Amino acid sequence: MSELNMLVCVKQVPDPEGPPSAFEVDREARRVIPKGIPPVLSPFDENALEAAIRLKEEHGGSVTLLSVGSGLSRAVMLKALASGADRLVLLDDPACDREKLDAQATAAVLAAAVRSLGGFDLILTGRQAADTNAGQVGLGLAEMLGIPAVPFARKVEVKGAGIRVESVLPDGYAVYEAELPALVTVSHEVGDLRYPSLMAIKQAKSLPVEELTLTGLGVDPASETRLELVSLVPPSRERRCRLVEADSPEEAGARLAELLREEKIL
Amino acid sequence: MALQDYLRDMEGCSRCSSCKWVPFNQVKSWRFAKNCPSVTRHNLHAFSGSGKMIMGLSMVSGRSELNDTVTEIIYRCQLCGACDTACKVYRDDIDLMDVLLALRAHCVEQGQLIPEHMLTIDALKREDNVFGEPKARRGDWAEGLDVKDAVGEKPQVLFHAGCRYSYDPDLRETVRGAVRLLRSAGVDLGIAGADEACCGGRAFELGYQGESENFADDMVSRVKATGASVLVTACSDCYAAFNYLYPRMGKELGVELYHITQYLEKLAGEGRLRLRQRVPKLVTWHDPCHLGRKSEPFTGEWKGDKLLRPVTMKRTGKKGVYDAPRNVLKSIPGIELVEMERIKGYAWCCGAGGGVLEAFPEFAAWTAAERIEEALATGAEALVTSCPWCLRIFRDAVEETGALLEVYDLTELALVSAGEGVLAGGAAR
Amino acid sequence: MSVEEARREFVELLGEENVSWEPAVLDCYAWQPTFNDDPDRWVKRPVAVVLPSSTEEVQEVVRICNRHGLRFKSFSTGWGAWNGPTFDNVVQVDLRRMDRIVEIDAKNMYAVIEPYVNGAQLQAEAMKVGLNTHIIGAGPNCSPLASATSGWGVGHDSIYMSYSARNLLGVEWVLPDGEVLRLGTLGSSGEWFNGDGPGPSLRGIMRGSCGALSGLGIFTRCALKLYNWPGPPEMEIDGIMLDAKMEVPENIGYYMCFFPDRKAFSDAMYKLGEAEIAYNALATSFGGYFDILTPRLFRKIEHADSIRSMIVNTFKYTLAILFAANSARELAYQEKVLHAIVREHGGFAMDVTRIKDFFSMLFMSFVRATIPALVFRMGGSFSTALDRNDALDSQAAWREVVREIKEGYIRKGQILDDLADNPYFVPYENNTWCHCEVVYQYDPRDPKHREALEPIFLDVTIAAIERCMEPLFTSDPRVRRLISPLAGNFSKYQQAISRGLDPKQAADNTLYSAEADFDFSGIDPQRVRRLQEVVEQRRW
Amino acid sequence: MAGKKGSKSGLREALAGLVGPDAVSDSREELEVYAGAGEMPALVVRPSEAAQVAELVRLANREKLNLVPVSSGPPHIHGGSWPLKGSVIVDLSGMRRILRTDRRNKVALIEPGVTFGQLQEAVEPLGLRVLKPLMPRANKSVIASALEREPITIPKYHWDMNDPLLCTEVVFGSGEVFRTGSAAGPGTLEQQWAEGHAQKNPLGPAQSDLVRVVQGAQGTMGVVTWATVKLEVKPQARRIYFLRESDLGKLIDFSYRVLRPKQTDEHLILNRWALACMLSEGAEEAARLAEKQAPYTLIYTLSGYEYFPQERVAYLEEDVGRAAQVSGVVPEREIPGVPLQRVWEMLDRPCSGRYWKERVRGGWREIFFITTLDRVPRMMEVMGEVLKRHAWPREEVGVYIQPMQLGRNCHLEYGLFFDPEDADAAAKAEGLCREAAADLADAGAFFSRPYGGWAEVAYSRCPDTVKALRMVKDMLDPGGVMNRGKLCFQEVG
Repeated sequence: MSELNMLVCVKQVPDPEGPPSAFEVDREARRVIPKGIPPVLSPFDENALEAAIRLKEEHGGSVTLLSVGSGLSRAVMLKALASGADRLVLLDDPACDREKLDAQATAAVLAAAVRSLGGFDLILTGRQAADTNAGQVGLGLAEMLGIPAVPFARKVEVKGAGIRVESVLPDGYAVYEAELPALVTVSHEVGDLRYPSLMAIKQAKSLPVEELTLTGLGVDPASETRLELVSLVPPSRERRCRLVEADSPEEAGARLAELLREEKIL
Repeated sequence: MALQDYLRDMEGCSRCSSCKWVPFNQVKSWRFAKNCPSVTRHNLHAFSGSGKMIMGLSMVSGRSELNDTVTEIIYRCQLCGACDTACKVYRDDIDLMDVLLALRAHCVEQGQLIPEHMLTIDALKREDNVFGEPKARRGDWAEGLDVKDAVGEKPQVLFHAGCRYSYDPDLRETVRGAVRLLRSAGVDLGIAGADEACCGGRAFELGYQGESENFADDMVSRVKATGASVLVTACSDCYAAFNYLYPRMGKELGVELYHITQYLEKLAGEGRLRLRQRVPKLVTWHDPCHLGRKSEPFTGEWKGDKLLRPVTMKRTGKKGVYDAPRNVLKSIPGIELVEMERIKGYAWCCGAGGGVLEAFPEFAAWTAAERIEEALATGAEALVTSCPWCLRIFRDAVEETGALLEVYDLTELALVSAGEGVLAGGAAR
Repeated sequence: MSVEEARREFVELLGEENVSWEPAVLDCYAWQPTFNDDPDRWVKRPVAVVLPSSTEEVQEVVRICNRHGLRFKSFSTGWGAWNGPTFDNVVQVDLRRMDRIVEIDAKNMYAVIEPYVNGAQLQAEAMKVGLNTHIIGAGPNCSPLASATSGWGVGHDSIYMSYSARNLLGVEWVLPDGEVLRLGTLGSSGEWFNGDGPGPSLRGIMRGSCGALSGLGIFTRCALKLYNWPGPPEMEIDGIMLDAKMEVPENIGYYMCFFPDRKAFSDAMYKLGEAEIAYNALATSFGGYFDILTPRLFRKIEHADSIRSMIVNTFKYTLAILFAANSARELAYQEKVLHAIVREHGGFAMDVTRIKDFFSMLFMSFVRATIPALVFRMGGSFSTALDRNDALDSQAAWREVVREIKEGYIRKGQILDDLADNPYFVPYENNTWCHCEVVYQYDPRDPKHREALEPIFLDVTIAAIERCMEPLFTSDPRVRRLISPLAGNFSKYQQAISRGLDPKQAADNTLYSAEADFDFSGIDPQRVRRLQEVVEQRRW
Repeated sequence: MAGKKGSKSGLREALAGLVGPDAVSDSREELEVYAGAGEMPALVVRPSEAAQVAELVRLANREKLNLVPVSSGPPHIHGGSWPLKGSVIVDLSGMRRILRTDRRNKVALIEPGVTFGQLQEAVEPLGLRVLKPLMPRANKSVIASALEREPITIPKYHWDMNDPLLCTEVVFGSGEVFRTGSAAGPGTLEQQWAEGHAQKNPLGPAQSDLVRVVQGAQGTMGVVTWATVKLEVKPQARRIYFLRESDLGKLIDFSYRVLRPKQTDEHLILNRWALACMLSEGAEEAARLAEKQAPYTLIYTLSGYEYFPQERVAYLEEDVGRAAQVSGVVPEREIPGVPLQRVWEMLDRPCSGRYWKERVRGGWREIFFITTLDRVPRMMEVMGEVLKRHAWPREEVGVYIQPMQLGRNCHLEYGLFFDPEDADAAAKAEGLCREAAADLADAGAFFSRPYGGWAEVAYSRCPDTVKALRMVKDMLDPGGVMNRGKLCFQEVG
């Protein structure tokens, strides 16, 4: 098969590994404000990028990174680019703030971007974004583009003129094959994104970066939005502590099990 | 606190430029009067403590934007804190150091990231150390030492080596010597080995304060798990993290904390450490920033008008660890201590801190070379310090510049004096 | 005008790292909140900042500005609003890289310095050879070259070391057209030891009681008189300011004297001057010390009239006097004279050297003038009412005048309560004449305080004219327009000098030759009338 | 304006209209006194008040006159006031009022004609003393001396080059009246006094010090109509000391040691010939006296003021004695062959009768400039070579070294005395001095007061200064009416 022209859609999110205290909720503005943590690529998107790079290594081709958002970090994107992608396409617009854009609107903007860029054989996305965990954008995008989609990939391979994908199920996996162009949403089982070298990051500055605009794409995210955020509150956490008293560890264990059953935790 | 929360501090700057100089009482010469590596090297006002605050003010006021140039200026700074000490001679209502930290957190939150620092953070997340070396090999340095496994053997004293001592092969003998020294004084000592992790201080200074908190939480639980009642660290960076940053983040280690110089002073005072062998040397002492002004204990956060803040809650740099290492040095027979001009709360930085070594190594080396010159100006044969980061960069600088100066860790000299070692030529490697 | 072209040429001349036009970097030169009575506190943002390292580079920078229709504004250490640009097309020339002490001629008692040497550095080096440098009251962070050539120049060592303008010998001066003018012996033989002549002294157009504040070019090197220092060559001090600990050096005497009333104070001051005994002398009120030493306490006793009155009136006339004697004999003589004079005038003298901690704290604060900057502590900023100096009696009166003005603003909560009586009162040259400025402190972050700055300034200006004084901030175009007609139309001459030396008007010279009107809107019409009245009365 | 434009009689009338007919003269006899070695002036006018001076300058602008201000009585020595042909001499020596003395602030406000003797007489009863140059002639104007930056004999009171001159009123060549220093205004002098001012501050007004460009200008910028001068307290105890030495280096070393801590009052060095001439009535007596003197004598005094004067002198004597010891010199209390009283007079009084330089042989040439004490030996060498070349007896050259600016530099003066009837000697002195000036300047001598031919020597070395000076001249004397042809203003006017 000829070289694959791949597109990986990546989302910039506040580092999900930050401590709970790093996520401050502004109820009034209905926003989560990250404190003291950097933006990162949503981890599943990193997996998608890793999958794409591996395919490129095996079969040649190119990897384009596409990110839509507001206040996108060049550093984060360059690092992603440096991992082994070939070019970067950004749509950075306040209207695309991740707090404003719902899945539908995101997919619509991405679809417009993909149409505008044109010519991709394979589109990869993360299975879901680390901030919303909705998992809708990839499939929505495929729908809008009218191409087949395979979710939850744990392995993506080229097979003949198409692809073969192992898709994670709760108790195993299913194998799908699809013709190209197609879209795959990638799961973490694919493996972590490799670490670029410092040299690669610095050199990535010389790789092509394109900027798209909403007007250029002729898409209005506001009119595509279907979701209304009514309120945003941090989950209330309540801790009640009960000491299990017993004479021996064995007895305490047994008592604890009973209690857990009583509370319907087990 | 976010950058805009420091608005009053930033707009409180009168631009007097005291932040660029050693506190004026202590200016002793033309040559060594400046205190800030950043503005001394780069000259534009923006590089000074004041300049960085004004840039912050400018951005918060919507007059300018954070971009790569501004980010680089913010990070071309060791966060050594000398500006903060100098500023506080005159001001009660500006916490310059906090503004510098907030600026970095702001950069990180805005995704204005320095690539080298991103890698450091990746390394930390992946391997629990700033170098990205394998976690499993963290304890290798202690191989064959007579020391307890802190995990399970319940030592009284937990020895925390820190990332640099754990992985820097050139410093391996130094840290092993420190342990031998403590053991020779009969200290019931344990190390966590592969279970030790980074203190997270570096992440904090790079602006990744959230990531840093994860490490603090982790450290607290690990220390508790060992059951040790005393924590001794040979690393000044870690000491400052434990003594200042952790309380600032609301984390309690729940142990008695010592920097090794303090612990040696205590042991010597109790007669457990006997420094009897003569070490005939004219030496000068370099106060590591993190052992000195930056380790000053956290005394609570003052809410409201800082002009009314009690002096006891103002960080002035005076309460760092300055006397302990000097006392130990002086107790070594044969050692003669000559002071450099910039010492204690107004000491010139070694150059390695604040992520400069990682991102701007040539600037770090220049800063170290400045200090070497200052040390040479005292006529001393040796520069002594007690921080692996300082030690490393000074040894590199001496090698680079060919300066005739030996560089020692305090424990190296103490070890010799305790009759447990010998000095191996120039730099005791 | 081509800013782009000029920037390119600057980079070519100085290298990338010594030129910037990054907005946030430029803002570091536009933030000039001190001595800035514009409530905005920002001054104009320069179009570029450049860092020359030599006289030749300074010349070239100036020539580039001339070629491209830009103006230049230089500064040395850069503290105070007068260092910032006043036009839209200004290149800020930061002289930081010119930081060398070129020479100390210990025999002939002068030092040749570049702009970015500060007072503390020069003093430290001078003391090593038994000499000292005059340090202005603003503190040792300031550039001695700047105060001698371009600014003002009073300090509490002025009784022994004069006023900055009078300490100049040879001067190297890059004129606004890029040519170099070397004053005195420097121009004739390359030596630094004299600054006047041949014939008429060009120091006369270089500066007056105030300098041109970069409005007439850039001073790149100058020779400054140094003075005798009989104290130790290096000071052994532990601590950085209020925590300082030190032994009393040999032949040093330090006294705090208290006088019962203004007459006793003034009479005694005249006598002390004539006795030629002092090394440092600063008269102020006790409140003046304690508001900076214990600002929190002061915030607490605000408006507590009884305590206020006690502090104000008990120790109103305080003189700190320092002796640095050349021998024990001399010190004994100086102390004897001091006691005699103080006693004769009904005062008492406290020997500070005997209160060791207090001495430790104050000694370098005095000798190096590190203490005045503590004036920031109360609220973050201060300003000062100063006038052209003359006989001590006139200055003693000025103190009272400004105290009155301040009281009104303190009552309204528009400046901080420092007990109103806060003079920086120092004699020059063995009290041959005198300086008294009255400090007022405020919090620049408080809009109410900021709003009061202009009215106070106007009040002080009116008061100065009333007392036949030239307000020293004649660098302010508004004051210049008011005062010039009352003082020989000096503005006309300054403008002529500016035109003569600066044909293309490339220097940012607002503070030297521009004139402007006060904005009287919002000012009590009675005060405006009063101003017009005193202006009429004070013509000759 | 009365009188015909351009004609001398018309001019005379016009001037008489300003100052009164008695105050204008064109008598040749009178004019010759002013001519000096210059050309014959056309007229002399003697204003009696400041306002007349201003009018006079304005008239000069209209009539394109050349005004040459003169304040001291004759002889006019240095050439600063030697006129070009046809000049109008403005003789201010008649304006000799002491307008105010102020004991408390130690200052006197005086007119230009006031002489040192006159001022001394006025202030001594107040307990003050006048800062003066060494042995000025009796009719020397205090203001003229200060305007010419003549060095005073007490270096510790010479803080800056313009001392002891403080504030002035000056009529610029433009005819505009200006006041400098704290006299500038706001307020009249009377109003200023009422507010406690005393015109003590020499700086300003504002951002220039125009008094400094009037000083040293030899009358080319304007005419000073009154000025304040700084006075000092008259000591209650005084002692004089002499260091008699052949090694000038030791005296220089001693000078540095005691000038730095401001220990001495009067402080100067004379060679034996200068000392002898100053203390003698003529060359023969001088020759006799000189034989008894050491090659160099440093004269210094120690003083005590109001409080414990004797104790001040006593401790200083010990401290200065220590310095002398270190320098290897021995203070003595007298010099041979001269009663102390005469030395005191030399220090304290202007010359009574004839000017001392005139007394020696009648004629003299001098050469003086500024250098530093440590450069003096080098200057002596240079001068020695010139003397040798011209075969002028070395021992008959007076040397006067006067530290200035608290010891930071010094006035170095050589005096050559000759019989004015002896044309050869006069010509020789003339040539020698011209050559010496050039050689000394090459060696770094600074001719800060460039009279006559020294102007060329001084200004050829500093073209940038010349350019700026001309700019200043154009500003203050746009019509070029003030003392044409002096300094570097040859082309002007």
